Amino acid sequence: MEYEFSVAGEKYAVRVEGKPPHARVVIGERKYEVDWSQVPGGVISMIVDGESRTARVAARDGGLVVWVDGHRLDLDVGTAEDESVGRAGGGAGGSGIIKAPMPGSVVKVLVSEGEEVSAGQSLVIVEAMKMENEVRSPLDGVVKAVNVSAGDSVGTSETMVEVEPAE
Amino acid sequence: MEYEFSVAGEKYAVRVEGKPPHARVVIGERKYEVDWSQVPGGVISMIVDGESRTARVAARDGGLVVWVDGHRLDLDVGTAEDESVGRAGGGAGGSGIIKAPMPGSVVKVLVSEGEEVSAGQSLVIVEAMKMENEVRSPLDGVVKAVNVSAGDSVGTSETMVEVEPAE
Amino acid sequence: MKKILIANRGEIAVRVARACRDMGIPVAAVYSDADRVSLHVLEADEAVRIGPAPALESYLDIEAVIAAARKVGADAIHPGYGFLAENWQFAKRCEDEGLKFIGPSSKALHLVGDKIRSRETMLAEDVPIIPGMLGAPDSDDECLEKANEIGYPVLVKASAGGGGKGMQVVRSEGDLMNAIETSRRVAKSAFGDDTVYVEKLIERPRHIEFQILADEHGNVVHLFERECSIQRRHQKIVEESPSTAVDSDLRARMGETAVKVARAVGYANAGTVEFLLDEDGSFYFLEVNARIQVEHPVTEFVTGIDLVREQILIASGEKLDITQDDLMQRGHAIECRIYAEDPANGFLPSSGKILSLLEPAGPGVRHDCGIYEGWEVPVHYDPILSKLIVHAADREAARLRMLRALSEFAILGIATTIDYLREIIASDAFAAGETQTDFIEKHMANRHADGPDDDVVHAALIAGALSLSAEVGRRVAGRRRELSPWDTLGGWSIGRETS
Amino acid sequence: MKKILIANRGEIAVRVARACRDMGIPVAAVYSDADRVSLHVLEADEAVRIGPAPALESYLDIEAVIAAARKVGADAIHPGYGFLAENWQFAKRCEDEGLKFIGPSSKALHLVGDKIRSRETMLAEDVPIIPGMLGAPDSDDECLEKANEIGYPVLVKASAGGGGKGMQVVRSEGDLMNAIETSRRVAKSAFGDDTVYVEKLIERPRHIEFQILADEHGNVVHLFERECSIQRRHQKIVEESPSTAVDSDLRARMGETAVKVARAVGYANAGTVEFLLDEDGSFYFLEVNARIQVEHPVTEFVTGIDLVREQILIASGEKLDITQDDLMQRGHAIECRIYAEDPANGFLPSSGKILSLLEPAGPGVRHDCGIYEGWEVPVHYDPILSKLIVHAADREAARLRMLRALSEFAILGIATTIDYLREIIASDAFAAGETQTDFIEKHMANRHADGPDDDVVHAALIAGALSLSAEVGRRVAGRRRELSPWDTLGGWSIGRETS
Repeated sequence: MEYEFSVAGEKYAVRVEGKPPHARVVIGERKYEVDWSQVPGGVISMIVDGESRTARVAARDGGLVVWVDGHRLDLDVGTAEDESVGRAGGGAGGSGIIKAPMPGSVVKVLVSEGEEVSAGQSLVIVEAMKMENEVRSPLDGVVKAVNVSAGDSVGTSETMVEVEPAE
Repeated sequence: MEYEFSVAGEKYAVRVEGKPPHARVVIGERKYEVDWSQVPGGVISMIVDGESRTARVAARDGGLVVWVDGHRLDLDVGTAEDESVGRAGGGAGGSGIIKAPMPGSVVKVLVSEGEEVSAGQSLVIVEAMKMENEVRSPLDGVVKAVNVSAGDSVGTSETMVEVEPAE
Repeated sequence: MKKILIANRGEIAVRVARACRDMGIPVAAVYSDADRVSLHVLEADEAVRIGPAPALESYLDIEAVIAAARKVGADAIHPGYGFLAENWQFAKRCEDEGLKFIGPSSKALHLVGDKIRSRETMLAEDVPIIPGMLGAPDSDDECLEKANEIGYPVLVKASAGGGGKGMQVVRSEGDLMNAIETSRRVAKSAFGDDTVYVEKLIERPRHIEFQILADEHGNVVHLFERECSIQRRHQKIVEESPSTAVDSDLRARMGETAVKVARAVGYANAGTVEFLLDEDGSFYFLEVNARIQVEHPVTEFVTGIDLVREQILIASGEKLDITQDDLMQRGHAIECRIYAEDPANGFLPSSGKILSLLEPAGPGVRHDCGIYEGWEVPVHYDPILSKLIVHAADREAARLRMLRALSEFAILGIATTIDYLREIIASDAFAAGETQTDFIEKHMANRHADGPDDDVVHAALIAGALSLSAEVGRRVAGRRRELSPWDTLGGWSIGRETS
Repeated sequence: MKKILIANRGEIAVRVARACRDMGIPVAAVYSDADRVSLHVLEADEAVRIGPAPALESYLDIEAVIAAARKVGADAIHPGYGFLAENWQFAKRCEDEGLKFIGPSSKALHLVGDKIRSRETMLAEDVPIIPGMLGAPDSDDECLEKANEIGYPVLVKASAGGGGKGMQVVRSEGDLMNAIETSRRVAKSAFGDDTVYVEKLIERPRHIEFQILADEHGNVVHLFERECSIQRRHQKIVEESPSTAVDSDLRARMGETAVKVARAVGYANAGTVEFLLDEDGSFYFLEVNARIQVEHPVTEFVTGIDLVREQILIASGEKLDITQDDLMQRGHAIECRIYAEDPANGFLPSSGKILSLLEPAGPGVRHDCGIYEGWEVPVHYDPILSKLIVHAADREAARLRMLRALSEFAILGIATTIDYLREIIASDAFAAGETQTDFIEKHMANRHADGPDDDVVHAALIAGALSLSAEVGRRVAGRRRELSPWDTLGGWSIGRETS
């Protein structure tokens, strides 16, 4: 599995291989052997090449916030060029292919086919990382397709809703 | 809704009326006006007739454990006479009507109709109060009916599995 | 005392409740609609709603607080800090109602709350004050005359209120009138009183304050100094005791002066006498903080005295059982105030849900905390979340311990000042004790030149990727988590739902 | 020191790690398969697996620990308490490997580990010892002769080992031979050495111990006493300092004796000299505990000295910078040991998942904790979970604070001794300082005569019913929780999964 993050404007591709509790994580040229375990409370214990790293991870607008050994970093999930949808409040623009921002499960679908929607309007509520998040329309338009319903598990590659741009 | 608990061998019927955050709770002759709120982490904040009571509640074998203002009490859910099923390890005896011990959701059904089961064998896993719990057969026998499947919500009055006693 | 009502919220309400419970005294909390499940309510024995979220309609509503005290049958009220703590009308109202106000008398509060009157009192007692005006000026011209007499730079200050509100620095005569006008306008809207005065500006001073305890029988002791020079927008953010700028001779002289100040205003209960310490070693009385201070724990660590307990004992009419000779400073204590503010965004207040909380702990670490994991920080009040206080044998050991504790401290979900405080404590200037009041502008202006180290960024990326992969794993399994041996508790008995 | 490996687990490993981090020294943890996500691993900078769950194959495996230290490049090992802490062969192995063992030399360890040899040493130094045999007896007859000489009651004790294992009380000559036989059998199976000896039984004594610090340059100080008389099956459960049975004259004499003991055995590092204090005021040397003790925090609170920090400084070869005159006792400290044991079920060890954890906090409260919410307590090790220590101005204030802290302390999911400790601290006997070693049998035999009050039972019933009703509400809604304004963070950008 490969994830794209950006931290303070810098982009990183992070590849995860192997099955828990062992993982090989590749970031650019660097390869890490990681022994890891999830601990209740959103905590991940990692032994990375012998170093003990304890992290807390929570969802935030646009990605994750990670606290690790006394440092707190914002990780944006995905990068500007990869965005097929602009941020809420970014107004119109971008395509109308709405995907889930993170793997999660659909809590509620707020629109139906044929409905007119405007930029910034909530389309779907997705729960991921213990947070419920509204996924909003990046543009004004009409809902062309709704491919998910409440209770569905979604990955980041699936199109949840398609919005046909107005004009 | 009415619940039956026993604490240190003494039985109590507890009736809850009203909608959150207000409840009227009746225990025997006593009526309490309760302003209550669930707090993340299994914590319940109650203002009972003006007194602030903060409780932590967790599931345990046979019921709940409740910590309230520095005291820890075991609450058995239901009482001996009400048991339609004996405890695990209690060996054979009792009827084969298997109900959920608490309101919860079915995580997994481990047996199917026609299967032979023995006393103490796990039949269904139910998640309630953030704990997963095996519900076991009280007796040796054959599974006559399975009325639930994974994902179902169950109350305490529903029969999940029926086991026909051997002999 | 039979029952104490705490007319406050947040960490100080929790801390006062603990002192009461340490003494076996029941505690009643008050709460606004924004605070129904706040920590101070969860920790109290009783709780009374006093109004909607805005402080003016709840925590600042004298009648609502008095009614709550009546309702629960409290015989005393602890006001904490802020809100009604230094409101002499509130203290008077308590006195009239026969409720014990745990603080000084309304008369003493009234006197020390007026900067001009207290300066006059101090001058009469030979307490050194900053050269400037003694009475409320009759006109702006009187201010100008005085400013020219004492020499520039001068400060224009509001007579009422505090926190630096309305304060203006004037470096030459030409700027004075504008500054007075601004100061009056701010003071009027903040305190409803536009009286201002001028005084000499002391450049690069230290802010040194002395904790005092005074009983109702005339006994007064001081519990040495706290240095609180590190301030941002006139709000203290780091405090310590002892001060690196105070030697034993100066300490004795300042302490005696603090005791003299307390006696001069007829002060009883715990209080703080604030001084400015000039680089040349001269010190000037500033004001009396007539309440328990945010930074009181540093004094508690260094002296071993529980100040809130002493407040309650004094208010009960007891005599101090501590003499000045009993008191000594042991080791060094530092406090950092943890605010819900975003240093990356102009220190704007931050609100929202605490998604994750890891509190620092261990020997020599005290965390006076007003929050918990899962709680939503409301927008309506002061953004202080908690205070982290450490104690060790000497300043450098305390400094390193504070760094350790800050590095153990995680709050996710809202912005906080934790990382900013770490930079302050880690700085060479702080390590060297160079803590003049211009510390922040001088040493923290060019922060964040370096980002975090590569290995930290990589660790965070690994954690982020693994947690997303675990999320996928859970979804695939269709269950929230793995079944562990402990979860399989064995067969349950069956409850009965009778309705 | 450049890096310290901690050869331990649980609360003491966490506490030692904090001391190292307070000094800026990186810390490596070791863990067995049962401890992969234990708190001491999460808190360390590095972590090395040293074997499967059983202690003999992991924490007691000298070669595995040495190999781990080599692997991470540690230059010192802190052994904590228990496991290898007083194993002189382990200390020797460290010395041979050029690793600094943070504790006394293997030679001193060897000497103090042998009760008979250390008694001989103390006699030569005029340290008072309990009347009894000096050397290992040649025969049972020699024991009989000695017992008749010192007079009954006598104790038969194992020469090796500790914790009261093999100890037998003999009240008349006729019972002696049977007791010797039993004692030998237990000692043989517990320690592999069946040497026993007899000594005078002191009835209803106090267990008083003195903390000492000795550097490698011949400087020795004592840090006053701890009283640890409240024991269950020879395991301390409540400790305090100062002792209610020790006045300043006795304190000075016992302290001097403790220093003499340390010098006599060539002791360096932190250690404890244990005494029995008779009701008549005479005291007898018992043994030296050559490690940091479980109960060291009470001394830290009272003296202001960080003992683990001192251990590390001493092991680094530094001279003590404390003299006896610098040391004083301030206030009173009490410790309660929190065990995973079920008081309602014969104190059987309890294991399982910590479903809920609320840690006590606030002024004067320290919680040295080895657990966290969600962690599973393994069955393989000592059942100590954490230690709760309080400090206040005097004993009664400390006692009430301990009661407050215990009442704030919630652990759900496993049985603990919290409620049992509350009863001890709340008892009249404890309040009166009547803490002889027979405290538990005398005052805690008839516990649980009263159940909890009705209002507490009703509060628990209300909470139980409401939580079940909320569970139903959640199921009906088909969602785990309500959507709050904070959850609706706004539109997300879209991540890309490239594989």
